[in-house]
Amino acid sequence: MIGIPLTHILIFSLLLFAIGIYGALVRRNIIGILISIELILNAANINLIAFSKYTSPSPEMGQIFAIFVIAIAATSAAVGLAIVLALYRVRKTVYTDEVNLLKW
Amino acid sequence: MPVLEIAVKFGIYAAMGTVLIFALGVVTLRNLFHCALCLAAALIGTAVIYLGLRADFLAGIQILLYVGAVVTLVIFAIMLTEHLAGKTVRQNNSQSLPAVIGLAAFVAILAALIVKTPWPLQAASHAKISVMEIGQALMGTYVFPFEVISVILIAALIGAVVIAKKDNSGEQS
Amino acid sequence: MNRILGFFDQIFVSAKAWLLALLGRFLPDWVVVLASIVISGVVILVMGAVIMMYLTLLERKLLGRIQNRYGPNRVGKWGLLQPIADGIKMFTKEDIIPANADKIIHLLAPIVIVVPAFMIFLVVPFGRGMTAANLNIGLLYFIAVSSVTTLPIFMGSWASRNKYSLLGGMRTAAQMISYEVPMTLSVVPVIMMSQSLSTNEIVLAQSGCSGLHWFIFTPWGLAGFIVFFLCATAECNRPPFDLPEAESELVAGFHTEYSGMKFALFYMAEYMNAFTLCGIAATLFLGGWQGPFLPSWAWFFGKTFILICVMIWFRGTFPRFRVDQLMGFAWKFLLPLTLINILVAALWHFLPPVWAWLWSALILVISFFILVKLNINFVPEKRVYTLES
Amino acid sequence: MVTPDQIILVPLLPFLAFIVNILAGKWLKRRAAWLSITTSAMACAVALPVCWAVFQGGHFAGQETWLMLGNTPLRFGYLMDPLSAAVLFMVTIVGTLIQIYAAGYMHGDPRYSRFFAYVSLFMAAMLTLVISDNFILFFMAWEIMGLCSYLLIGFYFEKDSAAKASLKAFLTTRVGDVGFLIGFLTLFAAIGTLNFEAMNTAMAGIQETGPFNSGLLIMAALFIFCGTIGKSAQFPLHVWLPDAMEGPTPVSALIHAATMVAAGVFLVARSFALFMVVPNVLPVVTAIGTVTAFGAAFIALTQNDIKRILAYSTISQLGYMVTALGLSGLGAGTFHLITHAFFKALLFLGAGSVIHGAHVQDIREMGGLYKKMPQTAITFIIASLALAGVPPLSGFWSKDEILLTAFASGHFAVFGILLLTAFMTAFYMFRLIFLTFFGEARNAKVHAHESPAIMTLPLWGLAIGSAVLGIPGSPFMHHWFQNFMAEMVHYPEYEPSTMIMACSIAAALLGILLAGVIYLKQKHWAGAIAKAFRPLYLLSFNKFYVDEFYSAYVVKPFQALGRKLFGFDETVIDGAVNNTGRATMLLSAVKNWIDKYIVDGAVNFTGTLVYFLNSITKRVQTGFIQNYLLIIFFCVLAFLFFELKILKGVL
Repeated sequence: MIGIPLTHILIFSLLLFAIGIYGALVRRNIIGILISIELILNAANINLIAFSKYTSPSPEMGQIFAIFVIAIAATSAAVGLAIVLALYRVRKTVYTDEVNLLKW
Repeated sequence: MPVLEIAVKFGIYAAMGTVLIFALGVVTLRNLFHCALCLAAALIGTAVIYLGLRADFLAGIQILLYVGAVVTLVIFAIMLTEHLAGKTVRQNNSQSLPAVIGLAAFVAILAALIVKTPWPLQAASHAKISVMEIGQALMGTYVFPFEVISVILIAALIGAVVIAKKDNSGEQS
Repeated sequence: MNRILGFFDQIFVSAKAWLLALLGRFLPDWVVVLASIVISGVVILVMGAVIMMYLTLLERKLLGRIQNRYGPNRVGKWGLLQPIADGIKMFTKEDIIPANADKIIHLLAPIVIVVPAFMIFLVVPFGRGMTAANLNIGLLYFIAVSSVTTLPIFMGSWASRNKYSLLGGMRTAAQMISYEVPMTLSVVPVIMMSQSLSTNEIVLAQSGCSGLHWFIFTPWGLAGFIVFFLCATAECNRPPFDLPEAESELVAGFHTEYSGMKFALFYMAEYMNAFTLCGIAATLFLGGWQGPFLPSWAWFFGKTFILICVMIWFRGTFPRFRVDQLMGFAWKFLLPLTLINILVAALWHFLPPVWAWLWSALILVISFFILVKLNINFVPEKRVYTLES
Repeated sequence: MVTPDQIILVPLLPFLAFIVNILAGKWLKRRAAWLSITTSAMACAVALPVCWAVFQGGHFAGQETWLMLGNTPLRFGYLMDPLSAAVLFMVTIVGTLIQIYAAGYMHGDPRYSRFFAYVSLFMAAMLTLVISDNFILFFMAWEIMGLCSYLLIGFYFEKDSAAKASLKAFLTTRVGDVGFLIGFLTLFAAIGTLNFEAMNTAMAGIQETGPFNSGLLIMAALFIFCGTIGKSAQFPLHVWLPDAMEGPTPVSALIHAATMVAAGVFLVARSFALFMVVPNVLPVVTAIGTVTAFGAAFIALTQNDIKRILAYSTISQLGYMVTALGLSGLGAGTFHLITHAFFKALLFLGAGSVIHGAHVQDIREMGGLYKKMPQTAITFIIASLALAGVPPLSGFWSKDEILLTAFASGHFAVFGILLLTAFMTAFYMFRLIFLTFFGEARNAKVHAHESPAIMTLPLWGLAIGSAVLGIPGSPFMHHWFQNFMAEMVHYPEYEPSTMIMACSIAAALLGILLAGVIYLKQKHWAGAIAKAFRPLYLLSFNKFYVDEFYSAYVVKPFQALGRKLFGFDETVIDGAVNNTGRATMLLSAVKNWIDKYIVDGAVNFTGTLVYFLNSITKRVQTGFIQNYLLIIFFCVLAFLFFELKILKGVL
């Protein structure tokens, strides 16, 4: 048995998640937001692993879902960054507060 | 060997701490390139935690995909969009304060929830989950999501290429 | 005879076991475990450094021979002390940091690049029972760790604040990411056949026919080996895939702004990568330490040495690729070939031996020719660069 | 040999053609047409033997469970009863002929293969609809047809008017479609099945035991009839059909004359058992049908665009069919549906041939085309005679049957209107013919030429159909068709009456004669009549102002308001304001529809209110994505908080 209680892992991932959300909320750079989202996904992954390790009868399940999450993260990064590049080409900026056409 | 176990435990806590510090770096540093490197460090730290949780395969995947692919992509994007000189401009917008307050409340609520919930702990087995089990589960029980993921990957690949491609039609006319 | 062979075969293993037993007499268990790790680590560190030093010498000598000259022959007998002289020169050189550089990262990059280079040594099976860490995901570990190498190159190129460095860094990243894909895929048939990710298991899976049942002697193994080896050459940025550090175009690419010890570290990582990649190639396709008569580690080092010589031979023979050729080669030739190779491996598994041979050889040859045909017709679009006034 | 189960091939074959054409269209080029035609002809070859077997008294059905809704299995299947056999017969033949024609007509179009892909998809949907045995499948096919109609009307989407017309058609029919959806869901609530046969059985049971819980059923019938109103372009949703003529002419022939618009009538015929059982719905159907028949014919009198005349004629004839169904004349309505499909398709194809040859659409520009394109002219005249109701062509028998139903069931007012409509039909059709084919050429720039054989051969095929298809329903075959229909659902039948036939013939001949006099001999009469009955003329020429009425709801002062509102949301308010303006103008034109001041006041108030509220709430929309994210986050936080506080008591 691993010596760490589940609660600690959960709180750790909660903090990581919160940091990620903070980044997504306050970063001006879109790439910064994407990075923060990676952190959020990572926190979710840790939770998946921890839960499947501690509470699930079939421990491989969490890993499989984590793999799916990682794949989705990779796709989101690829598409997101492609969008960022396209945006940069058109608007010459990657700052969210300079891309605010869609308002009243 | 209790000493080794303690060492492992300590190692995991240390990894957690490192990850948190680097994660804070990710969201606070002004230089975006440093942020990306911090992200890489945080992700590697997460992989170490996975190792501690006996998820070796996932740790490998984590490093291969996140550090090897995602972070590289991010850095690529940074290099293509930032100017080489990298003037340090303001990186955070004006909503830091409400975000921090909200997050504090969020963390407090969820931490209380985590602490108070009686988790249905199972006696986790010592054995590592072998790659074969994961493979069989992927190809058996979870074959449908697996295929869906592969389709999504293809779609994302093509989509990314199409989006990022320079629009040539305008130049020719 | 067999006992003598066995003794030589296990000479390093027995030495370590003896040492540990000695320690175990008067130290607690966990110290012994720690000591075991430390011993392996020290051996790897020392071996890495030594290998790197003498690879440089080997390369210079061989290149010299290829170019009809002698190569270094002044320092020591046959120039054997040349690497040490080089090392001293490197240590004593001035460490120049560009004024505008990102100092921390400029410092970190060469350190970080050595780490994965050493870490790969962990899973290389140097001989029977001579794997530092017999991970059951060894191969995945190898792929994952080697993919990290991109990162420090980026760091170095970005931190230098130099156009050539940045270009070199971008090229490296593009090249490494591109070649990682066919490399990983070319390994898949091996995993399918040995049904394991552990490097040890893979070697053991090639143990038939008195240690000569190597994967390279099958059609898919041959194709996989060729692809893997080409990708490996590209991964460690060696000619003819050395665009990222092309002297004539980029003034050495990402390590333009490095000098002294930092440069030496980059150099070291590169040679260590070359060694480990050749070692892994030998492990995966050439039966690793399997082989008759000689001790296992001798077989391993012999095979690796031959592969390194081939790499050097490449360097002495081939001109450098163009960028579009480089990328096109990875995505349009190697990648389809590896995908077909995976299918062929599956076919091999399900067919009776003779038919398997026939069909897989046929499919591979045909697809090879089709791919060559398709690629040869490709002419890159002509670009005109107007001079800016 | 064709077995009944292979009937599912009938829709599948065109669908295959659709897939191949849409995917490999660029490569197929001209071959796209032949693919579509071949599959269509094969569908025809499969369908006709089965139809024949049904005509001999067979009855086929088969179904498979598609999915389970709770405990109710949702079954899809086919149903070949007299009704579907008759319509299937018509659709496959007409569809194939029109596609052959289109292969010539669309020659040289850049989107050739796409056209045939859409047409094939349409065929697949129509055939599915015809052989489907339940409302769900029916509705799906119905919707796909709507889509095809949209795509094909807007086929020349470079033309602004075509794009708008397609949108108009789509949105207008949507109103009916939603009604239809509600209708059959209500029916499901009432009787617990959507299968046609099961519905027929249930209705028969109700008829025996007497009416029960008729509220739901009435609602179901009315809403289902909404679908008919939309699809078959009945008043008040008929406005889309004339505009739909922006599509290529074969499309107009196939979709907007022969088949798709008939689907609405087919729907009523399909659920005829329901309509027979519920009280008070049939009179509504009759009323709408009659109004449509008369109104559309009246409009057609003064139109000048050749295709528009035909479009209004179609609406009018569809009104006839709906009237017949409303008078419980299932046989008469269906019969007219079949015959009308042939001669109306022929008329449209003839019109297309004229347009193809003369490159104008306005009949005032034409004239004397008879000599230049004799084949087109002859077939066109045959079709017109059939439409006008001249014996022994098919239209006479079917129209006569409807008139008979109206007369014999005692609805003399309806009978009178229909007879008048028949007269007007003959008049406007021959006005069209005399202006187009006879007299002297009025525009020297028009150099007409006969169309190629690939276009004229289908014309002849349809002409034969128009000529002889009336026979099965005529007294010569003892009203075989009507009896055949009665096998499915019982409905009252009437003895043929010579008086009615005489009236009908008289009306038709009178109309032709009058047209001849006005447009060939005394040409100044036309203008004189228009001047004498100027209000009526204007009413007809402007299509009863229905379009204007529709395109305008809210009022002109809104334009002033719109300028004020312009700053905050251009698109939404603009559209509303334009509509408002037009509506007001219409109100002043039509004088007494809505109280101007009430509407004005309400609308102004609404606008001001909206403006006022917007000036407050628009601040939320900063265009700054992370603000939104923050708000979302706080919402989640609040949810979390209350959830935990209330339910779990954790905090």
